[in-house]
Amino acid sequence: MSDFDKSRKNNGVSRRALLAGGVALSASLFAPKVLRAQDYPTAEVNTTGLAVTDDTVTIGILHSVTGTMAISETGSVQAEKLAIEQINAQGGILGRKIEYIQEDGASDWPTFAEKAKKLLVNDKVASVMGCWTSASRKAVLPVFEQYNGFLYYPTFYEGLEESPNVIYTGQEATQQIIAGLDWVNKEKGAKSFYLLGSDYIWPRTSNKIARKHIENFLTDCKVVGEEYYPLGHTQFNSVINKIRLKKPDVIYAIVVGGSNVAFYKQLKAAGIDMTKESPLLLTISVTEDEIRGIGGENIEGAYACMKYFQSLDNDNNREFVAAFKEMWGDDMVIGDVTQAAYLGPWLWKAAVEKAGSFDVDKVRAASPGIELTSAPEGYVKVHENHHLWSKTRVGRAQADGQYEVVFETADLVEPNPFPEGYQ
Amino acid sequence: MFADYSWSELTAIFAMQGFAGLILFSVFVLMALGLAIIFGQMGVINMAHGEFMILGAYVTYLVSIFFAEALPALFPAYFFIAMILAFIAAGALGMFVEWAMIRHLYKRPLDTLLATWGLSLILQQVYRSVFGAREVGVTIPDWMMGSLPLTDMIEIPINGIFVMVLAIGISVGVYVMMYRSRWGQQVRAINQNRVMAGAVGINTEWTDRMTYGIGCGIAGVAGSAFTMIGSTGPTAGQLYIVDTFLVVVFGGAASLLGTIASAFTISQAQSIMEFFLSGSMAKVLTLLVVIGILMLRPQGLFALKLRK
Amino acid sequence: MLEHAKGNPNYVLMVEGLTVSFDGFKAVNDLSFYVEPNECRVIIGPNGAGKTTVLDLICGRTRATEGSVQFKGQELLRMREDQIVHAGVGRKFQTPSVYEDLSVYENLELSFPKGHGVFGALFFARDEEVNARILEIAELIFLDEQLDEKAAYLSHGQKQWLEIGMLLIQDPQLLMLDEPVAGMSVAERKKTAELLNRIIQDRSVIVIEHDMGFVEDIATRVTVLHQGKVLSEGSMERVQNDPKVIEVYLGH
Amino acid sequence: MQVTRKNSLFTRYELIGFAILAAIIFIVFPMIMDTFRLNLFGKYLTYAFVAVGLVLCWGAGGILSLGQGVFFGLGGYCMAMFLKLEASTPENTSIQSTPGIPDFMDWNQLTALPWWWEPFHSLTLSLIAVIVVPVAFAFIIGVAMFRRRVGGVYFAIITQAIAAVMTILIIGQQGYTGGVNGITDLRTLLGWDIRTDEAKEILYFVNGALLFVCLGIAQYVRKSKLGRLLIAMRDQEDRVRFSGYDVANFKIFIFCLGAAFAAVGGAMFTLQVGFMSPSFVGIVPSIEMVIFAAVGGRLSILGAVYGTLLVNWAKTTFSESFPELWLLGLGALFIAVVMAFPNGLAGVWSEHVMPRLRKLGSRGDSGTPDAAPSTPAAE
Repeated sequence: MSDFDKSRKNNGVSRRALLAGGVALSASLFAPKVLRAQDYPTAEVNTTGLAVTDDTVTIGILHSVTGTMAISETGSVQAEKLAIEQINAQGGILGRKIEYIQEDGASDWPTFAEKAKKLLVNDKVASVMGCWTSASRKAVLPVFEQYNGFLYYPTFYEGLEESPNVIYTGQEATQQIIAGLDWVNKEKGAKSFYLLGSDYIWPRTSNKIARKHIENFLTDCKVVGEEYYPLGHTQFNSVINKIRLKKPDVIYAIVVGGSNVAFYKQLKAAGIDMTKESPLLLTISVTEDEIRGIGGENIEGAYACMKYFQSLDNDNNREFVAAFKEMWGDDMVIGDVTQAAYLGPWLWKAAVEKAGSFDVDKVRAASPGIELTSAPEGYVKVHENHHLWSKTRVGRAQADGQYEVVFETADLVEPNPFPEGYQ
Repeated sequence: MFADYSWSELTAIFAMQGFAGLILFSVFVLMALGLAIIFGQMGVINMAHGEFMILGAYVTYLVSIFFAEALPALFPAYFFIAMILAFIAAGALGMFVEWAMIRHLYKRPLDTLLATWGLSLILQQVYRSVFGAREVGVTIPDWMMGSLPLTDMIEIPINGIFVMVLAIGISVGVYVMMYRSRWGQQVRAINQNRVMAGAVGINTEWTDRMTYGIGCGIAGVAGSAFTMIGSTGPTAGQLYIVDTFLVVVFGGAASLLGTIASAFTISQAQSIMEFFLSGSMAKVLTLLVVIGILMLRPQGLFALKLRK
Repeated sequence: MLEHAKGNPNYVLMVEGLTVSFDGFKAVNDLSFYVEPNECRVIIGPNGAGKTTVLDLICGRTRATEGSVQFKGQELLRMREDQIVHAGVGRKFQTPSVYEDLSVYENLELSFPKGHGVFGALFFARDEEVNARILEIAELIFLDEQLDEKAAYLSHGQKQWLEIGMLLIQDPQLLMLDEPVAGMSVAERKKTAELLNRIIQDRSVIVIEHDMGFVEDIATRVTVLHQGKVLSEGSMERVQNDPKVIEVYLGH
Repeated sequence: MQVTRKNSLFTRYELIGFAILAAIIFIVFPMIMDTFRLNLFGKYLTYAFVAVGLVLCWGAGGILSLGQGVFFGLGGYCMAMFLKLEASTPENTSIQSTPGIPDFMDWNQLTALPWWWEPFHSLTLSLIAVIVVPVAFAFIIGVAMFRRRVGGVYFAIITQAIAAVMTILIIGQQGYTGGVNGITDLRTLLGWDIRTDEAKEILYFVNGALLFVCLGIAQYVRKSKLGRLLIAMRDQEDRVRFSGYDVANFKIFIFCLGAAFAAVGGAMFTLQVGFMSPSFVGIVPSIEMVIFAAVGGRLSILGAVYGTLLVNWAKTTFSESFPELWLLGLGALFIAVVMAFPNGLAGVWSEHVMPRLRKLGSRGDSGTPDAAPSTPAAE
């Protein structure tokens, strides 16, 4: 980590400056100046033997197409391919078209490591868009650090990591959690919370941060229960009884995968009507993608806290949603992670052009401070800790499977993967 | 442990937990009955049992779409038709599988395990290709998703009652079929002595096929019912397989009553432990206790003592 | 009613009050009998009389509900099957049980009473002693020409012999044979009777058999079982003339 | 008539078989593959340890365990714990609130190393644990099950449930085990960087050598009286019992031996891949390992190695180009092996290829004494 600045100080971007920049730049969305390859000779922009030719550059896409995680990762693959196509339509990066090699991680962590190594060692890709679960990221991380690859990782995750070889385009836990808890506390007057999750690191770490925040930073608030169920668990009647008994103001749910469907269906069947908000349900794990399996009618009225909803009302997003549906079909829905995956190629493009080189070291050096005004979620900026400054939003689930945005933070929230006071 | 709660709360806890346990019990019974018939009566290990359940779930999904589009007036009742079709679809597939695969393997029970595992992989991929990798959302008629408030603490989910009634109904049906019908007699005769049964004029081939088909058909109905409480996706069937096998083995493979008793024991144990422990630990403990008891009493709870 | 005094130390086997019930059905009911050294005891009785069950009880294959089985002063009912074998009781099953995938030689070798522990078996060596003993037994059971053949290829009668040979190589004091001549040709039966008569020289044998001619050839004493109980006992002649026996068995 | 019957460790054909496999693993693969592919095949070969163990338990002994992943995982975890402690020096982990403990413990608010991690500071103790922990666990399972004569299908289902419990336990106790992520980011073994290309190559050869040690042991066991007893037990368990053997002990032994093989494979996996995770402990990998053995031929230890290599190679190749076809293919493979080729590759070889080769051979050279005994596959 010697070449990597670990300082995590606030670089103090004011809201006004951001808004001004955002408006100015979004006008030029998708129509930047075209760079010509001959201005950037291959020998100069690629000194480390990456797969860069005079008119192409190859990157890797590494997600699960098969296995249990395929359900979640499909959207990310689609978003990344859309971004690549759009970039190529604009003339590519440094005048070079992006080509991609897609590998299947097969929902199996060693396979991820194996394929990551193949992409870096055999294919010499210039960067990789990929991974979804923390476990797959942890598996490929040593590979990326050893072979000095560069990974854009799209999922909101538990934090506690800042690798020089990864740009985290999703939110880390504090970004996603704190604003939402503040909001339910202030707007809904919530005082007691029941924390619930699938049993693995992301829900546990997230709930830990939530608990610290509730107990130490919110006044008179308390956690009345905390509970974890194995991945794939399908019977939630016991925990629903406990919730009923404890009468919390908020059920804070981080259930994932197939368990999600079971949980919300059983919650509804047990007579807990989320539209009545008593208790209110706040989740950070259900995107529009998941609602398709759960059924909008079963989750209507629940709140989700994340940085992006498909229903966001801005020009960038409208264009993005239209382009996505055109490419992948009208019945597609777009969740938070899908949008974050879409940012990956664009952030990389910006960093490469800023660096004037595909070399990983130069791209890394250029990355902090990269701004993207064209992001569907709005203006984002890369922090020195390789995470993104982003807004956090709360959405309310509708019967049609979309979220209605009911709140967004005024400012960008600073990423803080090693939050002090929360560990 | 009890100090935090008032007396009336405790009463409510036990009432609700008891009911949650009963729902879990019904779920286990539905999962296990089909398997108990196939495993107990035919000695075949059907690792694709979960996939037959999911077939039932997908059939329900298709029927729900059909009714929503073509016959919206009858939508509240579509579920009953879906269950019948799920039974037919899973049963037909089961009979086909028996004909194509299982009948060649009756003397090699461990091999049926591998072959049906292969079948489960194939079915998963077929589901994925046809319905997509994502879970599908099955819309349940509104009347089935509500609950009946008994007191302000106790509410009874209607889908829970539905699952229970279904479990009881199918159990009774299977009982009548196995122990009160001529067909059941034939199945049990074959189970005891295949050659003799054939010699006295029982069509063993056809009886086997029917037995397998009915076992799979019940799995299909279970899957159809589970769309109310669980997810429907290509790999969702695998979530059930360990629990299902343990219920059947724990009950004593050849005994229908054993299966039901074992479903009751395991579900109550799990449901009680879930209330006082975290969900993960409750699951681990339940499984460990079941394994432990099986080690002490490998023949299961109910097993006939036979002269070898 | 029995002419033998209880507790006579000269008996090889003393079965007393032996009872087993399967879900209430008493397959063997308060059975007692005694076997002397060098005796060939034949147990006969109609189907379902409990003959095979008696052998199962003695060798530990089925657990008795009540009673006692003493073999040379040791209580067998409390011992594991392999311990019973090591005590000197050998048992041949009704259907020939040989290892079909192994050769005759290997079948006999596995029965050789050495290397019965895990590590004993792992480091067992085919020395001259083993080899000599196998050849000796093979000759005795008329299979010295078939030593390298897979047991699966033997005739039914030869499999029966092989199984007897597998018992003989352990040199048991009590040999229990369940229908040793079933499925044999006349010539084979004669040879088997000859074999058994030779075997009896230095041990006791319990045989279950239906073939009366064969029984006559070999029996020292005969016990008739009926519904799990002793119906009659004594020499062949005496049993044959017992009216009770004629009624339930021979009369059929 | 032959008077003495030699019981040699290898027949001529078996010796040739071993030599060919050795040549493939030690000469051909290193010659034609770059380090990346070689490392990949090294990873496949670690599964071959499990498959060889399964041939002994299942093919020879009739004991089908659907929980071999547990032993593979335990072996791997023991190795990973040592490597993780070595990687977690106070300097490397200075960013943590408690430096000097593995990172995942720090994330889970552990402030001190659990006592049962302490022995894994020592390589010797760790290597002992790699074998002893899984074998002890197998021994407990074996005693409990085989003493009560649980066998066949019941054994398979119970071992499967044990695999499920183990996975939930490892994932649930993430503060002590690394949870679903596993133990990751392993770097050095006694200061030797295991991530470099030379290290990977050396580990490949160590792995190959260990595999041959296991194959040698397996071959010895099969050729010993114990091996013949296993076959005898599989076919006539009662006869063996009434020949004076305590059948349970033999089953326990072979099950423990299979567990030990799997554990060595797991430890080598950790070294070569650089991490260990609960995804190898569960039901799916355990059943996949059974299919490796089945494809190779459940009766042939060499076949098991070929089967493992073939299935994994196919998985890598096909899942790259036709991810959808792959699952269908794998499913069909399961069914085909069971229905059409119950003895797997080795069966095809000994039933179809060998007889023809022999026919060709016997024209020139008739009646060598070794020609009569069958290949390992046919036994």
